[in-house]
Amino acid sequence: MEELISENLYLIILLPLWIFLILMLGRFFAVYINKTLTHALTLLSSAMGVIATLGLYKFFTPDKIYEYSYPFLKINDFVVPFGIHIDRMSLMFTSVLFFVSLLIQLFSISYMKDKKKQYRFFALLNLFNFSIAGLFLSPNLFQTYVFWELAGVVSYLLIGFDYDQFKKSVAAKKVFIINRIGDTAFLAGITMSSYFLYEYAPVKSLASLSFFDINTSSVLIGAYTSRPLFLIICWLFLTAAIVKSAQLPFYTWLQDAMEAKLPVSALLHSSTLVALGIYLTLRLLPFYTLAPIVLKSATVIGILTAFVCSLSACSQTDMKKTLAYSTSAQFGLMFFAIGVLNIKAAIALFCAHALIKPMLFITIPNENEKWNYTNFVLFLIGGLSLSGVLFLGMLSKEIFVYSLGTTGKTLVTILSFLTAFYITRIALVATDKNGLEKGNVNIIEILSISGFLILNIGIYVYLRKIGVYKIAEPFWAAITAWISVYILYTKQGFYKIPFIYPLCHEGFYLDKLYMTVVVGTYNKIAKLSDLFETKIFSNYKPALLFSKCGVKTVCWIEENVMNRAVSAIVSFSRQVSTISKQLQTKNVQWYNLYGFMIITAIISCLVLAYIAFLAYIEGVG
Amino acid sequence: MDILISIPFLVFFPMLASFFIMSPLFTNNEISIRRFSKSIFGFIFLYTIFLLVMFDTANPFISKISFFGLDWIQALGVQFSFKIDGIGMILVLLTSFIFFISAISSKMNIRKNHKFYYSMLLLLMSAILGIFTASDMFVFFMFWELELIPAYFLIGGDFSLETNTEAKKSAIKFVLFTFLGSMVMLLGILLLHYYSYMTSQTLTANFSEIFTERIPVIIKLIISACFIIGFGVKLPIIPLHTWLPDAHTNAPTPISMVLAGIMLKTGAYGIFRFNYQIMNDVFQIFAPVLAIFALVNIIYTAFVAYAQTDIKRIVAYSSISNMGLILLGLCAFNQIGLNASVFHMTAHGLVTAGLFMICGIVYLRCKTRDINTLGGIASNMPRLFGLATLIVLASIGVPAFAPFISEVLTVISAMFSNLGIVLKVSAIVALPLLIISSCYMLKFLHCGFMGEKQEAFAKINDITTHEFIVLASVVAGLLLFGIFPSALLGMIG
Amino acid sequence: MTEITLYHYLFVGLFVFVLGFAGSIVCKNIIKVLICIEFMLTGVNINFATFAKYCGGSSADGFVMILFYTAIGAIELAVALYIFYFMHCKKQSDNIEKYGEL
Amino acid sequence: MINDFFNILLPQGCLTIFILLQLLIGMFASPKFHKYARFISLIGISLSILLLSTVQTEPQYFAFKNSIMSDSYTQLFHFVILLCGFFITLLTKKLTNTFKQSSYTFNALLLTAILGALSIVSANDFLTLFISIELMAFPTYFLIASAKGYHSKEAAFKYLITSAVSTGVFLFGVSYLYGITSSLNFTEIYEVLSEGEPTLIYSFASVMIVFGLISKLSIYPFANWVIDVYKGTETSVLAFLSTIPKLAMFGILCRLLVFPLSLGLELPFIIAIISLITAIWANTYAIREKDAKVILACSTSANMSYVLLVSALVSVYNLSTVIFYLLCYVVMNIAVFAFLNITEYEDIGFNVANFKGLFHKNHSLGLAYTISVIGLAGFPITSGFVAKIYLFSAIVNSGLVFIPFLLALLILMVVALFYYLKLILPMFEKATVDTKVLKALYSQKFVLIITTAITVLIGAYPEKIIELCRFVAYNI
Repeated sequence: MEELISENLYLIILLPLWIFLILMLGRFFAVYINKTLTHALTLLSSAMGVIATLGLYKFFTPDKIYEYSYPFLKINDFVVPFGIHIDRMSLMFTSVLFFVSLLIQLFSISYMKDKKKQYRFFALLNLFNFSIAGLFLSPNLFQTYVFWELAGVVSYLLIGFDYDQFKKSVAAKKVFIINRIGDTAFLAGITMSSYFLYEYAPVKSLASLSFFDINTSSVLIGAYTSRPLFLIICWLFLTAAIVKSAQLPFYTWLQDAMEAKLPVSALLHSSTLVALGIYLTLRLLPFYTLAPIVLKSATVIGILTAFVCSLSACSQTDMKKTLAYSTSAQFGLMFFAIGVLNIKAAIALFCAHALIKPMLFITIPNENEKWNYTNFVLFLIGGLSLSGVLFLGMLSKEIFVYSLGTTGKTLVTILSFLTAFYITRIALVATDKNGLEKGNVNIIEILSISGFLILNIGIYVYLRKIGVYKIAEPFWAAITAWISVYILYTKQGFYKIPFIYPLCHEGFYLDKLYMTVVVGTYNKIAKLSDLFETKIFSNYKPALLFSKCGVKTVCWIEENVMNRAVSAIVSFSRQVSTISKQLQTKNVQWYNLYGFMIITAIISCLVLAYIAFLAYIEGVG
Repeated sequence: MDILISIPFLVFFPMLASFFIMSPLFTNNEISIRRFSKSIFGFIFLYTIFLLVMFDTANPFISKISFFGLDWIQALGVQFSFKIDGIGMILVLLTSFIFFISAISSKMNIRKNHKFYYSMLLLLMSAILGIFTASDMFVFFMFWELELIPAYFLIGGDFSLETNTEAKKSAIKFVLFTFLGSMVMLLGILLLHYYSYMTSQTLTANFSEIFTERIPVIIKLIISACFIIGFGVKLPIIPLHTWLPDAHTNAPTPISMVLAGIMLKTGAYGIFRFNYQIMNDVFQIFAPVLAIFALVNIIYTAFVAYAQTDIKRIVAYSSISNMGLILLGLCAFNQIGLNASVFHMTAHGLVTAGLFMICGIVYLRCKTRDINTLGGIASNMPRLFGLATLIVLASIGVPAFAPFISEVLTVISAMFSNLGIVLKVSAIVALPLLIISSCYMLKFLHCGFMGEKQEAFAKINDITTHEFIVLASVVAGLLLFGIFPSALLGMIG
Repeated sequence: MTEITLYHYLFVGLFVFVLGFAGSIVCKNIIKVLICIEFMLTGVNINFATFAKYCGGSSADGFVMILFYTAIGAIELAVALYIFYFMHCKKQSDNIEKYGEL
Repeated sequence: MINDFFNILLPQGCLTIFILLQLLIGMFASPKFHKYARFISLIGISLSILLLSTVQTEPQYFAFKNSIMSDSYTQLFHFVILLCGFFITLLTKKLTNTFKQSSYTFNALLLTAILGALSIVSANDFLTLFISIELMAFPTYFLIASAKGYHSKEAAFKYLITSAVSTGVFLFGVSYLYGITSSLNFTEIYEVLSEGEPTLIYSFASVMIVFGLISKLSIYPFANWVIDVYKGTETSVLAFLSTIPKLAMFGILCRLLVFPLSLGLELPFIIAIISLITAIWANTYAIREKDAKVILACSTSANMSYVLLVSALVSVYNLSTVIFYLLCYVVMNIAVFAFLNITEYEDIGFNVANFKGLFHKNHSLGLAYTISVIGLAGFPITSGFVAKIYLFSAIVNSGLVFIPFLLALLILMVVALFYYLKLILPMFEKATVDTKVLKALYSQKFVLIITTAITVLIGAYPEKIIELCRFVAYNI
């Protein structure tokens, strides 16, 4: 049974891809596809994923690895295999992924009820599942990279789903391009590390870089880890991870991703796109443990992000934005956990977040609509859980704090306080803005939310039974925060601290900084290149002007060597042509005169050369 | 079997068809001209597929034409000989494919002088097939020169309803640039031929028989430089590139597809044949320098492309940028690099043909190519938009499409190159292309298609079946090679 | 009185030749130009005669050459005058600068 | 004597008889029959071509006290000259139609010029050479002047003046060579000279001789006449002027450079420099011109300078390339002038702007003309391409010293492309004014199509011709 599922797991992974193809091609070739069928197929694929991965989970002890592959690229001895690598971690991530997407797809059915282009939406959701699952189960870094990119593209397509709305499409573009920075770093990391391993470790698989090799070779390369190249490699991988997980210098894309539809946001924030960073970091831990400075910096980045984003979240008035900042903050916490090598905590935090975040997203009201009581209550339950008061959220914090020193404990406590603070605050602000109402609740929504809740509680209960952790400081901090928000809240809203409030509200102006400095510089470079192109390469008059400014040598090269070899010849021959034309005087006597002159010149040269030759002979003689 | 697998037939059949169409014997009826030439292109495409099926990497096709038992020019040891090896096979296949789809797409763009247009298109195909299959330097050079004549007429010709005066200028610019390059190349060929004869005493111009070992290094350097300049104009390497944006922008759409899809590759192919294969020891000296040029190509033109407002110019500059990547792969001077380079030739050939096709379709319907006035046509043309999205994503190197494979392979090959630190550094420096290319290509997609609907473009129609077939086949090709790269890589020796 | 040697003759020949050449370039009158061309012939003739006398040996090639050359020069002049006649009909001038329409 | 005559002079004799025949008939025949003059010429030329096979060539045959010689080299040149003469005679129909009675005279003059050209190639001493040059030159003056109007006269006059001066220069050089060697015979001169050291006087004489001869090729020092003369001359005469004198002059120049003038070391350099100057002048002059005749004048000058450069670098291989280039060049040139001949009499003229849309008027003629011009520019599937490669390979074979010259020539080829394109591009444009349908006489069409076909055939398969050229070059 175990073997059977393991061998055929790739079929489960490919199922979303098939469904994507069926939906897209079916629609493209104008075959009518029933909506119900669309929904059913989508849910089916996710459900199959959940069943298969959860079924496998219990067979896999922490040390067991199952792997198979076929050669995707083959150039002589350079082989890149594609395949499936199953171990506990990948199963854990995949099962969470499938579970969360199953519930979110369920929610999308109600969300998309009256909207157009459902088939495309669900098809893309399927493709998204495929790319993320493929990444979690990939046996080597190269395949990871392939799916990493694919995930970026699908998220781009999902965020820019409504392409006729300019704002949304621009946001999608921005998200994609910022993610591309991470991809670039990833590819650079792959290239350099494969070179590094090829040079210094007996791993001769060139670029494929299987995780198995990374585990084994990390022992062998120990002697070379002081080389700057190794540090650079680790830094590059870390960059890729922090871009995807929306950490400090790059977290701004997550705000833009909020332009997406609600289910998509829920999916992006929980177990898919942002989770990739954590996954990659966990996979590459054998490298990072060899470079403590990189781990330290991951910790610092995590903590900084957590603080900056929490503070920013505290000052938002838009619910979605608050949730976006909160995601960054939570993932900062996970990086913190990884940085101090508390893997259990990181995974626990991840699971908690993956199960809670979609719940929060699903329960928030639409814009300018009243909040339904049921949703409000469920939102508060989710918020409590996220800030560490209830269920898995509480437990994950406990696991984390358990291993930390006092400084760490303090930091986590403060962060818990802030989390609880902004969740409560935004709930209050939202209710105050539009008010609460007793509305009908959609059955499907309740179904999906309860799914999240049940799993949340279920895992909590399961872990609580076997765990030895006890209630820790973050719990109390969160409780304090909940109470303090209610106390601080007045009819006029919250007091806004000057300077700090606007700073936090704008996300520490990082986005504006990027837009002005980075994008501005980029545009300037592009304009400059274009200017160079049109003025220097296509027209050399400004080059002459340039020479007057004093850079004559540069200009000479421009004019004579680089600048249009042909046009130089053409213009030169035009100048000679003028002379040639002037020679043609129409009077035959002139023509003979040229002949006379040339003959005289050549004969006299001849005579002079002869005389010189004679003199030379005499001198030698 | 020998008669069936005949390279001269492949090369000269389009030429004969071209003369036949041009001759007064053939009708002036535009529909029959179009159908006839389309069927010729289709036939050649099928024939190349047939060749592909027959092809065996270990035994490349070789054939030689002798006239009454004599060689072509015995005084120079020139034989009219042809050879298709793995790389040649791939490029021949690409050529026949791109020409086929450009012939299909000609229906919408070509409104006048059909007879002349199609015969020139066939002649151009014949010349390019000749370049890819010639195994003798002088025969290669002959086809290289022959290519200029039809290319000139196709770029500058009078084929659409509105007259384009810019087109003529850019056609002349193109011809002068390329001719200058080919003259320098001729110098190189003559020198190589002479010195090979002097040192080895065998009078030959065959690629596989040229013997360079005993030629003095300084001469070899000169010869290599000549070749690099000659092919660098076509490739184009940066300071020699200014003909390209003009020619590509002003040419009719099918011709832009051919120019960017195939013609640029002849430059890369030339560098491969002459510098990489024949002058390989000197190429190792040149490679780091060329790699720097390739980097300039990649990064600089990517920025320039971003600043363009004409969608066709964006695509044109992106071609230069991608050709830099191909050059970088060659400079790596290892097996992976060669594979990456040839793979990227194919991939980029398909992508750029598709992109120019899209530009042409948009221009045909909106009558503008300015990025600031375009926009919002996606909802009117969902099918075009879907295909355009796929091709744009392919062009920026998204997995599952062919360019992704070649981009990654290029970077890896440069990293594993034995030619010093320069190439390793350039592997890393070339990487931001991923970011910059996505900037300009997404700008192309967003400003061209997405956004709010505009009044001006409210009535335009979606693509016709012809156009759909062209674009869909491009996408299919990209997906095919992106998902099964081994299909292509297996053929490159 | 010094003896007249080969070089004296040659010098005269060269002088007459250059004079003719220069004259054909400088003179404005067409008839003068034609006469100057005849001067060039004369210079050559002097050379040939000198060489035939001093180093010709037994063969009379040099003198034969002079004969032919003189005759052909005369024919040339005749042809030139014939063509000049037609041109003169239109321009009515003997200044060579007038005949530069092409 | 009589034996000599029958051995090698039969073609020339045949031509002489037909010249006399033309003059006789011209005196007595009725004006009605003037159109048959051309046929008589054609018959004469054809007969001469047939009689060429009787000529003794093995291996070299000297006649008339070594003043005339014959070998396969002269035979090839004679054949090509006569063939050109045949084509040119075909082209003169429109011109001679206006002459009535004097068309006999015209044809006689043309035959005389051809006879002169034949004699030039077979000359083996300076006296014969000089007489033959004048025999070719005098009829040429009349041929140029034969068209109606003032311009043809001016052209003839300018040609005459330049020719006379250059002949003077040539003879001056000959006189010094005679002084050194006391002989006018090439063979004897070579024998005498190769014994002693070359002197200044020898160099001086050889330079003067070359300068005198290359004026007919429109190469500096006497090059500028070519533009004025081409402007004023009728196209069929131009077809003559741009081919036969060139062939004849190269025919003798190569022989001179191989034998009597090969002893000075400086001559190749002087000629190379002169050629380069001419190439630069001609190519740059043409790029601003709009008159097809002038462009072709420059093209002639430029092509001749390339050939001269190679012929100066004496070797058997180079000689074969020179011969091959000349063959290809004359064929293409006749084709181009045949087309211009058509346009001249169809009131289209020579301004390239007037060529607009001609291609669409008559596809086959337009295509033939295009192929010929493309051939002159050196593009493939024409003989021009093969000739170009073959010629330039000769420069490379002559050593690294001449590589800069080759580079310069290659760059000049790019410049040349500029004006060659100008000749053909307007044809493919849309006609601004509705020109008539392009009609041509059968003779014109015949010449144009045949020469183009030869161009393409040699381009496709040059080996036989190259082999012939090599054979001829070995036997010189």
